[in-house]
Amino acid sequence: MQVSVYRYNPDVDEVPQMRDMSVDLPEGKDLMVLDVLELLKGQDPTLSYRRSCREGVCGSDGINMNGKNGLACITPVSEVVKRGKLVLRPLPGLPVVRDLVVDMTQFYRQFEKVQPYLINDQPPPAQERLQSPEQRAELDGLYECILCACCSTACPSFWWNPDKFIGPAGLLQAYRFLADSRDSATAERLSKLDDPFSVFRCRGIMNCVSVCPKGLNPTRAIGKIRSMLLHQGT
Amino acid sequence: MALVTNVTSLTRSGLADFLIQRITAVVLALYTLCVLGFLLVTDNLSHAALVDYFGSMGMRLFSTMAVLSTAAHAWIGMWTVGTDYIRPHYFGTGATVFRFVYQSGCVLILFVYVAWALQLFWSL
Amino acid sequence: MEFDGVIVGGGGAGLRASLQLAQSGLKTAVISKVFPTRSHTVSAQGGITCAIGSDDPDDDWRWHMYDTVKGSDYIGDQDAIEYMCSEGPQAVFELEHMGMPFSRTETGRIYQRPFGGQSKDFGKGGQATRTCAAADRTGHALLHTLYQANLKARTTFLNEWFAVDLVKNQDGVVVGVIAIEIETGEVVYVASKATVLTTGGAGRIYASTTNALMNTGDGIGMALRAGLAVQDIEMWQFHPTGIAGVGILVTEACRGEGGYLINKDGERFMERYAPTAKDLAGRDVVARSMIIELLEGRGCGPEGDYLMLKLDHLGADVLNSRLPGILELSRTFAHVDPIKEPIPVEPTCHYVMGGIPTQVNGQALTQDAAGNDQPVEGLYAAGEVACVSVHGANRLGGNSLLDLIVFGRAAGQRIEEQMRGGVSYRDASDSDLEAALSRLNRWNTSAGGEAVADLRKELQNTMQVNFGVFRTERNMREGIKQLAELRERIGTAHLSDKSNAFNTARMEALELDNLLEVAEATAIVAEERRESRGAHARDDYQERDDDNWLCHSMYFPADKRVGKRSVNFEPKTVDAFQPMERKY
Amino acid sequence: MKTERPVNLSLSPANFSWPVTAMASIAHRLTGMLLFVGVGFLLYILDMALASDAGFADASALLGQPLPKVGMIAVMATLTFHLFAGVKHLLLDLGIGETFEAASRAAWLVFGLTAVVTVILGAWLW
Repeated sequence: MQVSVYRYNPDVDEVPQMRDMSVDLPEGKDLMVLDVLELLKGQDPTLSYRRSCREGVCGSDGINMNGKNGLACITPVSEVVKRGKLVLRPLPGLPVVRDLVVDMTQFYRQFEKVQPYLINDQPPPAQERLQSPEQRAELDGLYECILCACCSTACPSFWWNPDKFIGPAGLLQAYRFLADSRDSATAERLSKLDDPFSVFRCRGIMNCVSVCPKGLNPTRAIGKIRSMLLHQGT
Repeated sequence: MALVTNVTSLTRSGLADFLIQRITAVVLALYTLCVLGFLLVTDNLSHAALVDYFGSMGMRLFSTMAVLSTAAHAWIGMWTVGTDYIRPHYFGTGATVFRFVYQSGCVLILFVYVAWALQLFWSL
Repeated sequence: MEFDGVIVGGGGAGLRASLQLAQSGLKTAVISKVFPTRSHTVSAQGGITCAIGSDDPDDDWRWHMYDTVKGSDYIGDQDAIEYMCSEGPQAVFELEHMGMPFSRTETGRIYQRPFGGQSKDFGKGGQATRTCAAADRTGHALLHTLYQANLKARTTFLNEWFAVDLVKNQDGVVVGVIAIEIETGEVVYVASKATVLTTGGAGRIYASTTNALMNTGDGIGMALRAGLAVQDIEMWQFHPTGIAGVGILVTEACRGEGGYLINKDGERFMERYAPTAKDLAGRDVVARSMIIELLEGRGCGPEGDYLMLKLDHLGADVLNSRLPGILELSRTFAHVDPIKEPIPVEPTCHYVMGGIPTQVNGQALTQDAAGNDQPVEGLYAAGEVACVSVHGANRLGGNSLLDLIVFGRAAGQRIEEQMRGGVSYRDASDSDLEAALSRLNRWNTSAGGEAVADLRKELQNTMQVNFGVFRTERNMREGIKQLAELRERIGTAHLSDKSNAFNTARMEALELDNLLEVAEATAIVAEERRESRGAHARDDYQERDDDNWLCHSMYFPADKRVGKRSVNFEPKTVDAFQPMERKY
Repeated sequence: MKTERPVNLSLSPANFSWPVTAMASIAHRLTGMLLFVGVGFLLYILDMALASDAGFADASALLGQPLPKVGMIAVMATLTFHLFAGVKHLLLDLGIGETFEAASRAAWLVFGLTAVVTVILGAWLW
């Protein structure tokens, strides 16, 4: 199979380029894209990418495969390859450190902006804070985020304003805490989000939903934040 | 304290801009349907029929609303477009200047539209 | 760069330790070779075992302690187990207060599920339900919560920094680490008053493992190269249910929720091996039973090389709400839908019970010539890299996450206490730094030799073949010989890419050194321990030998010698549990 | 080492797969910008037609010519799309059609309806 890989090593390359490599796939077995990367690295140890758990929970190996962002370790080759060719690029919109490795500083900074931790100024009880299964169910579809950045780097609003628009991943986390019955900083959290960029740059185009490897829906979360802002603001 | 501030958005509040854009959208949608409906159902469209239609007090007020809605709606939209694409990444250090020129241009054109339309509808 | 406390490893134990230090106002840094939420704790699924009494208000941490001692096959230190089980509830409630999204019971308390090896009333009251869970993503929920809490506490993170080696000065005091900032390739000496190793496990010494690709035993490797001893390193847990062929973990919670294993005849074979606990016997017991089934020809599939985990009888609702992650993983990696059909599984390397010996407070230990415990000044360890030892010869499911938070916290508290007493930075001489840099320099100047990937593969196969679920003298001798050869070859292997920016080839070379250290220590001690205990099962010595081996093993790297260290039978508040035959 | 890092942002459909929901959104923006100009055109025609009988005749004549007629149809098509896409947006704001599947269907529907309405309006104007 032909694989076209985005290559850039700042030590030697002036500009990035797509380089063709070829790899023999074992018969009758549908490899994951990460397996292909490992085969390629066997041929050329200088190829760089992040990976770790190889089962889709650590969020290291988000890359762009034939145009679509996803996790290399849980994406079967057959699902993305087009006309016998696999095209691998780094996640769009973030500065490339080397090959498929992007600098995620901006992404993490947006995550940190939403105060992604529980705030509750009441002294904690001796045991756990109680939460009904229904209240807990509000967190489903939110807490599972693995911060792989597939969504935010598929989002044009994040490409254009990565410093101002929080992006789908950060907003999903923002809502994860807004929705938590144990969090008491709702008003404070909302007031920080009521500017023309942080939340409202979302145009509902749903690239985030279409690529999320965990099947989460940031667009819905953003909608919920907007309605909370609306309720607070009117 | 908001995470991001920007002085050239319409209201500086994301929520207010958002709401204004939605409300004006509804006004404009209704206005479009009204006018289009009139044009479609009127068999022999004439100058007199047009003046009659747009000259009524109700339509004058509705048109005024639509004109102002257009200005607000378009400003928010065009401002968003400008702050999306006119970035240092593409326009270098001149981006701010260029964005200022672009925004001023938008304001000027919208002002012309509003003045023109108001004069048009209220002089009938 | 100088810090009061440097934590090497950003998983559960590391982040719990750093949180403790950061909250106390000490200058704290976490060095992690991946962004912290990508640490392997994130893959833990089933839960965190702890007697918080939510399922059964009468539950008692002493029962949990009894189970853990029994599960350890009696070489878990009872003072440490006592500490873990009694401190556990507080540590779990703290997690909840930080915002961890536990699943809930109808009354709003933390949801608990049954896990293997759990009992009520010291084994007399039947199966207990003691494992606190956030669906089947407990590790993910826990790790993210701890990272979030660290953001709140403003811990300094050196993310994507790779720790190369400990810096030890002439007095034998650990005074920091040499680390590489992966993004730039810059090599930095990070000086610290206290260095905490929380680098996790080393499952990648085996060809088939549930562990992440980065679980290469970096901390154990660093300790061994620094001349420190490791304890019980022969004790490797094979998880009964890794997805056949790929080794992806399928949590024990599947069996806790009512799933069970079947052979090719559809028989629930665990009823024969463990009549009472059945599929919820200790992991070592279940894994061995599975291998016996396979060896006796009752395996499934054309090759008869795996067994099946049946879940479909639980119904779609239970599976969707309690085991959603397992549904995803099975569909992706085994191409089966557990709602309709069973999952093909096989025992897979999962966890190392052994590691760097420590006191209950996390302080690293070694032995002097006379066999007395000696603290290693400046060095602490917690989590899988450490051997405190609460797991002994076999870890119970759900006890690893508890281990992380209880002993991560303990190490933090201990360091806090010591810093308050006043500790100053201690110098490292140029030659100390040189020593810590030597192997990095070796790789950076290598001009030819074999490729890292090939050698790694060979090492993993050697371990897989010779040090699996069942071990025999002949194979282990062969394995030790092969590892000795591999040491020679790795010593002259080639790093072809010497560039600076995000050089993953260099990381893999450095990791290979660590794999080798862990593998060789495992092999030598495994051969020496002439008995079967817990996860260490020998064909040639099938019985437990309490007369000679009711003790920890100690491996001394300088002369590759195996020594012994006594097990603690002196808990503070309860009577010690005496060794008995272990039946489930 | 260089401090200026490259960015992978080659957005042609060959290098980045755009879901139909994104296409609809981009088209919404594009039609909005076109309408910014189109409003001027509409005002111009309306101004002419409202001025006098003669003006009305002039306007009718102007729209009788092929180029302005095509221009008018284009403005109508643009307006139609912007309107339908706007309605879709409002529904999304109300929490309707938040799943990717529903949003995809809605996007296709907007494109389809626009085509149909454009054909009808075009036939009428012609």
